[in-house]
Amino acid sequence: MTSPAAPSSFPSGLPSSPGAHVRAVHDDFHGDLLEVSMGPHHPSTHGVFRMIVTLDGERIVRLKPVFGYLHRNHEKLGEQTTYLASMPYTDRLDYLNSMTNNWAYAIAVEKLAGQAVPERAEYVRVILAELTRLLNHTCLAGFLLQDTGCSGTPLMYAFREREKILDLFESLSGSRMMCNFQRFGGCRLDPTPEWLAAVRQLVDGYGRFLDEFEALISGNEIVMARTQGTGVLTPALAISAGVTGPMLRATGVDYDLRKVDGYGVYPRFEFRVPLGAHGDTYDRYMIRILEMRESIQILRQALRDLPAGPILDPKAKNRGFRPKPGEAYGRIEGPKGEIGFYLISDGSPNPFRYRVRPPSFVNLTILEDMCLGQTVADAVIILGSIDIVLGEVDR
Amino acid sequence: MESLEQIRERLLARFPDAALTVIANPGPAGQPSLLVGSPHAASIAAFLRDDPALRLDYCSNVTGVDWPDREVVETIKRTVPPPPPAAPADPSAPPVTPKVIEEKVKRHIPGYFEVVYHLYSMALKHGPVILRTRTADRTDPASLPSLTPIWRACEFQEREVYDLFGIRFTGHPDLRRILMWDEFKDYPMRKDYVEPDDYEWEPTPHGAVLDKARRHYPAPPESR
Amino acid sequence: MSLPGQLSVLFPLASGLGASSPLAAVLPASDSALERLPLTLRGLLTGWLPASWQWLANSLIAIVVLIVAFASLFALLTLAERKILGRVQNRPGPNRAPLPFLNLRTYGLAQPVADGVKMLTKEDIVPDGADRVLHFLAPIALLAFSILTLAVIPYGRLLVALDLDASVLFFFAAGAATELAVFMAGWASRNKYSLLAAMRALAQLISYELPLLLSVVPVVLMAGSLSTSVIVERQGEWWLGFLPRWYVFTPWGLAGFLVFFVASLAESNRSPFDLPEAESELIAGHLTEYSGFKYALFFMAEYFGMCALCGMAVTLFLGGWQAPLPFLSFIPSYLWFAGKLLALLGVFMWIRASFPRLRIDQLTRLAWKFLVPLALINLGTTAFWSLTADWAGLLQPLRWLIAAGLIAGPFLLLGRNLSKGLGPRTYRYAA
Amino acid sequence: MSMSESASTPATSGPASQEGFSPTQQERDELRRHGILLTSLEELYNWGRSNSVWPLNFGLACCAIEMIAASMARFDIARFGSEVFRPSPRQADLLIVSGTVTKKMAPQVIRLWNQMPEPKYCIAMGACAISGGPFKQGYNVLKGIDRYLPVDIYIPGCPPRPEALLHGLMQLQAQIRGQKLTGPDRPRHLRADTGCAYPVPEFGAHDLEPPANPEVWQAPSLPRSG
Repeated sequence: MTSPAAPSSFPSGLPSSPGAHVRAVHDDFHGDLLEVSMGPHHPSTHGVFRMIVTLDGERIVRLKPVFGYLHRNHEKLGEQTTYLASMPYTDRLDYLNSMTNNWAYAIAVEKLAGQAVPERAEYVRVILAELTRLLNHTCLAGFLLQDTGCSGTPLMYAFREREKILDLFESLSGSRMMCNFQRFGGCRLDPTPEWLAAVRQLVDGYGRFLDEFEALISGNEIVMARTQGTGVLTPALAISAGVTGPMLRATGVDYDLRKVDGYGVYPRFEFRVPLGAHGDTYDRYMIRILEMRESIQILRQALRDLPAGPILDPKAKNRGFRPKPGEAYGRIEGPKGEIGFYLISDGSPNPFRYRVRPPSFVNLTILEDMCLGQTVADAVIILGSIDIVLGEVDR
Repeated sequence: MESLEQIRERLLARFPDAALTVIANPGPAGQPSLLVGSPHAASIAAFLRDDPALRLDYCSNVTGVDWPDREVVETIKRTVPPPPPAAPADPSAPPVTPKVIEEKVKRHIPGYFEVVYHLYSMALKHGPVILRTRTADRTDPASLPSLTPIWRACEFQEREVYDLFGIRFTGHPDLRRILMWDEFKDYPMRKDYVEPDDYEWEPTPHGAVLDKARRHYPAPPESR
Repeated sequence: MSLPGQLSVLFPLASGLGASSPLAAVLPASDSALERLPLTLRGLLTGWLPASWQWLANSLIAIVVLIVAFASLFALLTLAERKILGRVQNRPGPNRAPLPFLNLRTYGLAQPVADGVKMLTKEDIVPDGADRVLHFLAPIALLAFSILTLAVIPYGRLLVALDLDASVLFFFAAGAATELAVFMAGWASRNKYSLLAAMRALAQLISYELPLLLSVVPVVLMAGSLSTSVIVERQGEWWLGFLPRWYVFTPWGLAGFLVFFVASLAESNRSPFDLPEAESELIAGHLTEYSGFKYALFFMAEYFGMCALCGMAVTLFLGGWQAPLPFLSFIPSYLWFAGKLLALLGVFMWIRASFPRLRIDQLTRLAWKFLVPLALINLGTTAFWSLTADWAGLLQPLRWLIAAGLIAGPFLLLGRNLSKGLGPRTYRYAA
Repeated sequence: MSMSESASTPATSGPASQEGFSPTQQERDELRRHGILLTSLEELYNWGRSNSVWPLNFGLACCAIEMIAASMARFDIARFGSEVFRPSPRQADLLIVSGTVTKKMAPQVIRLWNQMPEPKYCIAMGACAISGGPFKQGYNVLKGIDRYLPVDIYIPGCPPRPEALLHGLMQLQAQIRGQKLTGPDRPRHLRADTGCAYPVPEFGAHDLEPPANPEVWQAPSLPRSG
């Protein structure tokens, strides 16, 4: 513990040095406690995340997350390069959802520079964002069940659908995962009618996949026994801790930026926002399943109403781009929650300050609160239900 | 939602001795912010959270900004009074118009650290209200009040600001390094941070990289 | 016609199959040559030895054959498991490894061989500060106990390595000792995950030992013997001349079989009860610090244990080596046993590919609040079944009804209690 | 020896077929076609370990998702016998460094490598693991895992496609099959002069200390003046 500013009033006097590995602690708790370091290499921490867990038997009496094992200096690099050059880096923030990261960044820059976006581009962005939401939520369901101990079977079927969506992304942007597709004032390329037909086909088949997935999993007794009542989060704590996305809505708070901010062309679509009542892991899982069904509705409407026109604002200037001095905070409803970009321009080609508001990092704030009193096995699925991607948590 | 000026008026009525300044945003985003003096920051934040008209219960984004010392060259328009007529004025002559000249003035702005909070309301679904707090200068230890007791969402984000900018938050329950390791001494997001020189030659014509190479290899190695 | 009384005391088996049985005509009068094939082969090997040495030589051959047969079955099972998992998951599974030296791809059949070669040649690591002796002994102990359990299972009409009077007791005594080995492994590794796994393993194995044993008691009660051979013989009759009288086809037998099956899933650390080596929670549990061939031994012991428990389930409830239909009796009994064993193992793998894992408290709750009471009630039901053995005519369906009700009622009640508060939910949408 | 001569391929006429017979792979294949099996313990050993490469269940960043994708149904790394992703380094043969290695993570990666039993292999998957990739200029990013570990296979890409990982795995298998267990280029675990444990760097005040393992990696010198 070398940090000079840590006050002694904080309940944790744990060493945070990664060199200090597991050891037993004897302090004010009764009985012997076992301190276990889960991560940074652990099969179910979803990357290089570390939790220092203090156990009383199997019960968790303390849990301290440790971050930074994937701190790739995204913000510093963003300040060292031009506005456009940061776009591919945003792909690698939350590497499951490059399309929504792109969009959030594009929205922030468009706000900063007062850039208009053609209508067709707005529709294409909605289509891509909702496809990304399908992809993310499907993968999440698979990973969550993997954490409960399925031998990979649900994950395999989730990835089967993921591959179909990635095929679409690849045929549109040229890359499976790192699409780098949005530009300031529109999109990079115009989707062809064949591509749109392929999307239509995927959307039509997705409901069937969800039905099958749900029939096999949502009613499974073991899944229900493991997830119902574990990791309960109260709405008040969720709001105070800045939790966003499906996790917040699972506690019953109605806050969806697609409705609240109404960015893009979302106000034109009819869709509902599912809300949970218990705030437990099962609700978090089910809210995502229900959101996917709403996404399918949005996709149907967007594909139906897609207007003709330019995909990129002809007045948009992506190279040699120098916005006027000022600042802007742009945010969208990413699959994991509110993803925002805060930019300060000083008139130069590089942003003076480039900040990412990562949803999964902020959502992790309440990890300890949700895990206290639960068992190790629960901590694993609670973490899984938060839906973190370390590229975004550590940036 | 009320405008930021109205909020400021109400805050001043409540906290008469608070230092509150509305910082305009010159860009097209139209997101002005409210600069709050350190002593009242926590109570003002609590007021903003609990006020029934505002209910800013959700602190979305917390970030630090490092403003180094800068020289700003400002163009100031100045009206030069017409020179006093040397000869008795010819009443028939046209009146001398005052002359407007532009001159460039260098202004030194001392550096400071700034923490920006983006506040929204989940209950009333409005926002953002942007709060800023500033240190007086860039000398260490820089210290600002923590808003974690008001919004739990600030906990990790303020730790991150501490880690990367070196701003100590007084009142933060668990202020430790979060992204870098504990033995690390620098604050890498500061503008004057110099990263360790582990440069490795790479075949690129990129100017910045070549500059770095020159710094790394001060004397060119013997030619082959 | 009937055997003299003296003889029937000496040969309880023979009396069970005595000519007094009305079904004697259905059964083959004498074993076919195919049936006797293993014994013939053994005779060729040891026949030339003096009679006093033959016993020793036969035992040695039995041991070697058991180990070799099950070791090769283990190799096949690892491949089968990966293939079945692949089939369930919509992918081919291992299919590359060419046969050594031939470059012949045979659907990945050589995969276990490659794994074996690699495992044998891996570096063996013992962590600093670990208990070296126990760390070394744990896999050996586990394997030894697993092999012991294999000894008492009758693999065929004439094939049982160790025909004890109390072989069922022997089986469970040896099987219970594996818990010790797992705990040794967890404790000796000096790893916190291993220790947690060892504690889990103890809690789990001891909890499930009880329903496992209790589900066997009805069989012993009905068969009137602790000998596995006798239990199999008792299931060798036919209702109406063609329906096998395996114990699983009675109400108490079915319940007992299900309890036994679930408990044996837990006893062999198989999904959904694979908590001691729960990958997503405890890295690899008690195996975390084992590398190379020691790890392979653990793996092997797990499969041996699985085979033993499946074999016991087949013996106790599924009629052992008996053919399912009278006219199929010409197929040698050991093939029937192997078929049933493989089918049960396949179910194990199918379950592994399908189910998520339980939590440790839910696991023990399932044992103590569901399986143990059910097994006890089943014991009572068996007593009723035994007392009403002479009910005939219209009383026969009544007997079935009462027995089924005695089990089904508590089953539903206990099951509802187990899943209290759980269920599908409905969700509202924001206005 | 006479058999190899009877298989009248041009390769057998070389000096290899004289004393100290050590046939090349082509010669072996040719002999095999004629129904002659030439084998040795070496070949059995290499065959075994090349067909049973179990990776460590260890993901770092973006590439980890593609690594998972490679083990999923469409690409199915199981075909090569490598779907057994072991969570414990003690049972793993292959360390796939899949993604950006930060300076904070580097000591842990090296610890994991040290915990793996020999023979073990390392794949640097993706631009970041090779050189730091797009994040190379970052202050917390290690500029290539080969500064600390001996890497067998480099797979370029950001991230590499799952097919690329499969190709890398096949290359690794070929590399293992070609290894000679005796002689000067025998693998690391059969040599007495190289240890299997690599030094783990310490967290320093500004950087990792040391910034590289000199036994594995030397900084390239600037090949031109300027």
